[in-house]
Amino acid sequence: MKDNIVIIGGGVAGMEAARQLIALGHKPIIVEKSNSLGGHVASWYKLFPDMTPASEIIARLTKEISDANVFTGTKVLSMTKDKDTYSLTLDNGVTIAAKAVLLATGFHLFDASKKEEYGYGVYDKVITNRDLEALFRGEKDARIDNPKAVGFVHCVGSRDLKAGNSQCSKVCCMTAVKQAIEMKEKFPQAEIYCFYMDLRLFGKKYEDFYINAQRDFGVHFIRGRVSEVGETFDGRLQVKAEDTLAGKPLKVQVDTLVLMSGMVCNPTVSDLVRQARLDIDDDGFLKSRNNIFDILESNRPGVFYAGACTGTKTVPETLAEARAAALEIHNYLKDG
Amino acid sequence: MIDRIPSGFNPFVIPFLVGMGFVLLYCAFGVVRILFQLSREDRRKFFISLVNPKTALKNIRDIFCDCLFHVKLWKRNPLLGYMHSSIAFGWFMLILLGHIEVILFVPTRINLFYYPIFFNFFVAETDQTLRGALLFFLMDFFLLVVLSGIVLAIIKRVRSRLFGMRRTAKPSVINLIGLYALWSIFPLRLLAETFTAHISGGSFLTGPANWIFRQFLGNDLHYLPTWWAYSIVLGIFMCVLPFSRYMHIPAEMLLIPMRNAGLKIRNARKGLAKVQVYSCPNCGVCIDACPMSAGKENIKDCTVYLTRQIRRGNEKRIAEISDKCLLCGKCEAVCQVGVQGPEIRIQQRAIREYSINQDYSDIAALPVREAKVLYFSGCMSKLVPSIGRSVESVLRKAGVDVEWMDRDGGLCCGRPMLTAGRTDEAMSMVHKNEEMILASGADTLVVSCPICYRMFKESYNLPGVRVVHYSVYFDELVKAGRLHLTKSDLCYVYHDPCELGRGCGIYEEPRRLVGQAAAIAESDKCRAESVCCGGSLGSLSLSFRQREKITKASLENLYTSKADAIATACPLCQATLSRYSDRPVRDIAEIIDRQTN
Amino acid sequence: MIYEGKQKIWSDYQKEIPDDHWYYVRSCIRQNFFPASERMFTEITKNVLKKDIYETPYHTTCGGIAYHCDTIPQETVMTIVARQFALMTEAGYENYVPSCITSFGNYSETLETWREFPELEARIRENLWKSCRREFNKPKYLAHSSDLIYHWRNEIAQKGKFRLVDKETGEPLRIVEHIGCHYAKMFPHKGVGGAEYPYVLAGMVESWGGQVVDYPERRHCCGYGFRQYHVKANRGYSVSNTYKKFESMEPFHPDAIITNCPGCPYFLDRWQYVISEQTGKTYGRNGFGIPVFTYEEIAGLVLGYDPWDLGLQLHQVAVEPFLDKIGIEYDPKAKYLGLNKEDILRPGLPTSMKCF
Amino acid sequence: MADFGFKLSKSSTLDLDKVDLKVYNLLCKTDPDIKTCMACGSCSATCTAAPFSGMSMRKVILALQRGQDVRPMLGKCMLCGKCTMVCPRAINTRHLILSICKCYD
Repeated sequence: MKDNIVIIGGGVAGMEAARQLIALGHKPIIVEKSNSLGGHVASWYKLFPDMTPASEIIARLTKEISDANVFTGTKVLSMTKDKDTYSLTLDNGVTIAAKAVLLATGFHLFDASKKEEYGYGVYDKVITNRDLEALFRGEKDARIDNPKAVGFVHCVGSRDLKAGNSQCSKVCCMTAVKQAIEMKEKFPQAEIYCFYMDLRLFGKKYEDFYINAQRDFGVHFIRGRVSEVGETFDGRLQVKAEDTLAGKPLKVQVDTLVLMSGMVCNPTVSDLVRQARLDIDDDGFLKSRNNIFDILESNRPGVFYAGACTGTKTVPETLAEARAAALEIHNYLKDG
Repeated sequence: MIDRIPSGFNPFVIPFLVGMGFVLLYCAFGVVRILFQLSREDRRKFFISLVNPKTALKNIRDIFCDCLFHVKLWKRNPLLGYMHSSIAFGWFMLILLGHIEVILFVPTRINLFYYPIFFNFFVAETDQTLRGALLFFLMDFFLLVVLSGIVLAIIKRVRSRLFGMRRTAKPSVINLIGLYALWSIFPLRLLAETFTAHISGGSFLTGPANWIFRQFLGNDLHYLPTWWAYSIVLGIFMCVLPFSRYMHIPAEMLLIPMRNAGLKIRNARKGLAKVQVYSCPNCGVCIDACPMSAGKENIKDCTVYLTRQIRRGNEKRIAEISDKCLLCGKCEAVCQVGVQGPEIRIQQRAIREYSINQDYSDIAALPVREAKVLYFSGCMSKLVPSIGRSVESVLRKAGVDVEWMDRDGGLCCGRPMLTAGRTDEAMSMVHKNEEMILASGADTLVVSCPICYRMFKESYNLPGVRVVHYSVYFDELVKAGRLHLTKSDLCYVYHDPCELGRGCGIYEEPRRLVGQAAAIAESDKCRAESVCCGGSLGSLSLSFRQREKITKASLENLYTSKADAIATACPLCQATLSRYSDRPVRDIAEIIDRQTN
Repeated sequence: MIYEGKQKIWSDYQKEIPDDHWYYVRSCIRQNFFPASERMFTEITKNVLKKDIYETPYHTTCGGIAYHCDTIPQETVMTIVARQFALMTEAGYENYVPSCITSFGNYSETLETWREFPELEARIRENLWKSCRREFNKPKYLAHSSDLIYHWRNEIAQKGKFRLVDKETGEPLRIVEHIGCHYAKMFPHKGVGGAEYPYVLAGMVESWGGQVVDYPERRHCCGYGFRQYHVKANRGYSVSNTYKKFESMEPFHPDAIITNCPGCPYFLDRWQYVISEQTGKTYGRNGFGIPVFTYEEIAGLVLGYDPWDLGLQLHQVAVEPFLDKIGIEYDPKAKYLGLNKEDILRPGLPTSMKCF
Repeated sequence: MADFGFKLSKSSTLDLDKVDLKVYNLLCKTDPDIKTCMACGSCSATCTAAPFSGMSMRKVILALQRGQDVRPMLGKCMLCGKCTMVCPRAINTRHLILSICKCYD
């Protein structure tokens, strides 16, 4: 009998790891707390840099892991070590003895309403990057009605000690530029303003998006963090920031304000982490044994990590980690 | 030989007379207008030069050499030279001989100036004389010469590559009318003279042809229509001439004396510039020469199109063409008639009005240490710091007491502003720099940037100060034995910077220097024919992407030399070429500095 | 505006306010600016609500103005604060309520500083002992007097004779609430409703029938800014900030402004006159200004006190249109009569702003 | 107007809803690469005129994008072209300067 491998988390990391493990001859078990697979990526419309529909990625992964044993809508209640296996109890009553456990528990999108000054949940026209993706996916959103001006606030809940997250979420600058372009395509009459602290556009083709946004879509980039948002008499939003390049306070009225919520650690894994005695890093994410060589390994033998559970990652980075983690697990079981 | 028609008139001459009258009036009016557009001094200068025997003689010689014999074109392309001179000189001879015939045989008709043109219609040959036969022979001979030119022109029109031309200017409709009229003049003349050859006499062409035609066209009914046709195409040609490129025929005759009088372009649309515009024969030699035409781009921005658009008054295109040019000067170098494309463009730029006008007069003069020799490196050299450092090092090695006046920054020389057409602003900078240079008490100003060098030579007034490019100065130091060069085993090809070569005529000294410090090779196109690097500040509107193609074409030319490295003497050329070059690009100063101790 | 969203934030910023036994300290400047306000506070709390509010004439300034004008160091301020606490302790009280917002901020800042740096507290105790041989306990509860009125807002509404509604249309009046900067901007959790969407005054307005106006510059300072006003060279900056606020609230056409700080009502009121003199612009209807009240004045009006007994004739901006709208009766002839019913003279009238 | 010895000062806030972008929009047509400036400041650092006037092309472009008057900023530009040479976004700043100099009425 093959050894059991449990993958906790059915986002793209968990799915891709399962796909690779199946290819290596294993039969992994995926435990996903929500009712469908795909995680955050499933709620996105298109992915940079090639504007690939996220649904395509999810569909392909779903098809290719049909051999895996998948529990959706299921939480892991406990995870304890028993000699060289881990005993996992699920909330549907199932108990699994696993030789290897892969944590692909991902991240949480920062709760934008914590940044009270931006008024998410208070002003009708303040939305988040995720809300905007839902709109792009075709969902109706009464908050967005043919806007004449749209603001994007970068670094919401990222690089912000006051919000409890000092790390850069890495993908939001690029997501903002991508969404700014998509927004301009959807509403060509709208003026688009991006409020940024630094533009961190490091990846393949990202700079091209930046230039296109400037040159072809006329997106205005304003180097300054938004300080406060207020509602005007006619229900628009007045956004205030310092234009740090001009050294002057700046204000502008927009009809939609998109908050680029950052990636924060997933708080729902804290129980598991405690039970399995896993280490947590300073930034709240799971701590790898080593951030260069053993990035996929936890401090406990047989427990592996893949994807954004150890820190902010892009989709391609997550997929690459998942593939690598599958191989690590395969080698671990072969040697063990 | 007697008058065949007592009245000396036939209605068919009317089209010719109308055309001729029109063109003469048009030209006379044009000349008067242009002379009025000249400034008072220029006009004076021009008239004095006309009566000065030396320039008068030169004018005549130039008109013959340039307009009739196309000597320059012969040197460049013998086939094209023959084509043009056969038509021009042949036609000229036909007109001349026609007059001689009238004077000799019907001197009373010399006041009818259609007579020499249609001589064979109006006379009847009564007795054959040797004199008449010789003239008739010459007439047929030159007609044949012209016809051979026309045949070549027709071939060139179809296959320009046979004539070594890759691209020619696209003719406009009016030019096409003129062209077809010109082409048909001479065959029709041949036909007309053939039909009357049994009456008025003919020679080796017209005689036999007449005999052949008479074998199956037994009467004289068709000769009048051919004379009509001949006159009509002449009339058409004359009428379209002022509006076609054939205007260059009369215009060049005004341009030559104006140039010999030493006039300069002061306004892009008046005076000398106007004459140059009309002198452009639309030959299109500048298209192949233009570095911007690399990759078949920007063809419509060459000088031939500038003159055309100026004649049409298409202001938008005139501005575009003027702003785009690199001002490398190559079109001027290859131009057969001497159209100063770059200068017309600069003056065109100068017409534009700006609401923000720079003024530097209130800048405090920078202190310059007193020294015998001043060195000015210019703005661009700050981006290629090896140049300034090498120049200073070489001068020190030669024991020259030198002060680098803009080591820590200084004012621009003003040429970029000047070439943008903003003369007043440029001169404001010039005066500031003059003040600083003269205050230093130096007697020599060594300049490393060719852009600055040309500006110092042409626009600065520095009494008692010798302005010298460092390549010339180094060459002198070597000759005087103050610099000792060792030869490296590298082989360099020297890229002539536009402003230094075509701009200031310095070709030899840089080559001599490089030749003493290393092996030297030449590229296909060099010296006056060298290809601009594309980085020129002359162009106002060329984008980076557009310049990339030009630079690569320039490099391709340099690569033909098979040299290991490229030498140049301009910071802008170096920065531009090294952007895409597959081999090192070095400034001469750096090469010399390496090869001296 | 999503009201539930605001409510959620308010629920995050609640503070415990004991119902009785408060040690009350007055403001340095309020009695000059709005002389009836503190009087009304004790009147309402003691006489109407029957609460135990203790006062002593021996308390001094808290040092806040001098501190924020950069004229005395923090250690001095803390020692003054310590003396105030000593007076409270001596009087046998544990709940401390200042009337001034800057004082409230000052006390909060001092207590927070001591919490972070206990050695500093020890030194201040020593300073106080050396200077006046007093000892103190830190207050168990610190509240601003507006917190107390907020706490009792519903009782006041029950006892009230008037509501903040238009008597003609029955519509709630549109009220701008302006919170003093030192109330919650330094320590959001010390204020009711936090710093971004403070509820302390909004709660009173809602309880008393009015409607709060939310406008883009609601967070902005009134313009006082201590040094900005006190140094005359900076005074243009002071009035410019007030101008910014009024420009921002203008499209909402508020009926009145309610404030909880000593400086704010003064500057929002007087600078309207200065702005009207300099630009000719007025912000109320028909050439009037927007009347500015302290929360005690509004409470007094709601409870049916005579406007002239509340000292409303000392306002620069005329309050009559506001009174008329609610239907509060007043004797126009009595406006400028003093306590002894003698004429107290009339002020000069502004050029642009209507003031009756 | 009453004299209080102090005056309302002009707001320094850039109000993007009120600024006049006429000049900038005009320049976007003649010099579309103005849109791609990323404010790196290379142009300002290399500027020949900067030591004499504080000229900064970065500030000029930004001021244009914010609808500010740039006329006083260009008075010492020498059109030397160094800014164009160093621009990482290949903006033809030299042409842009000429366009600015000409587009004010």
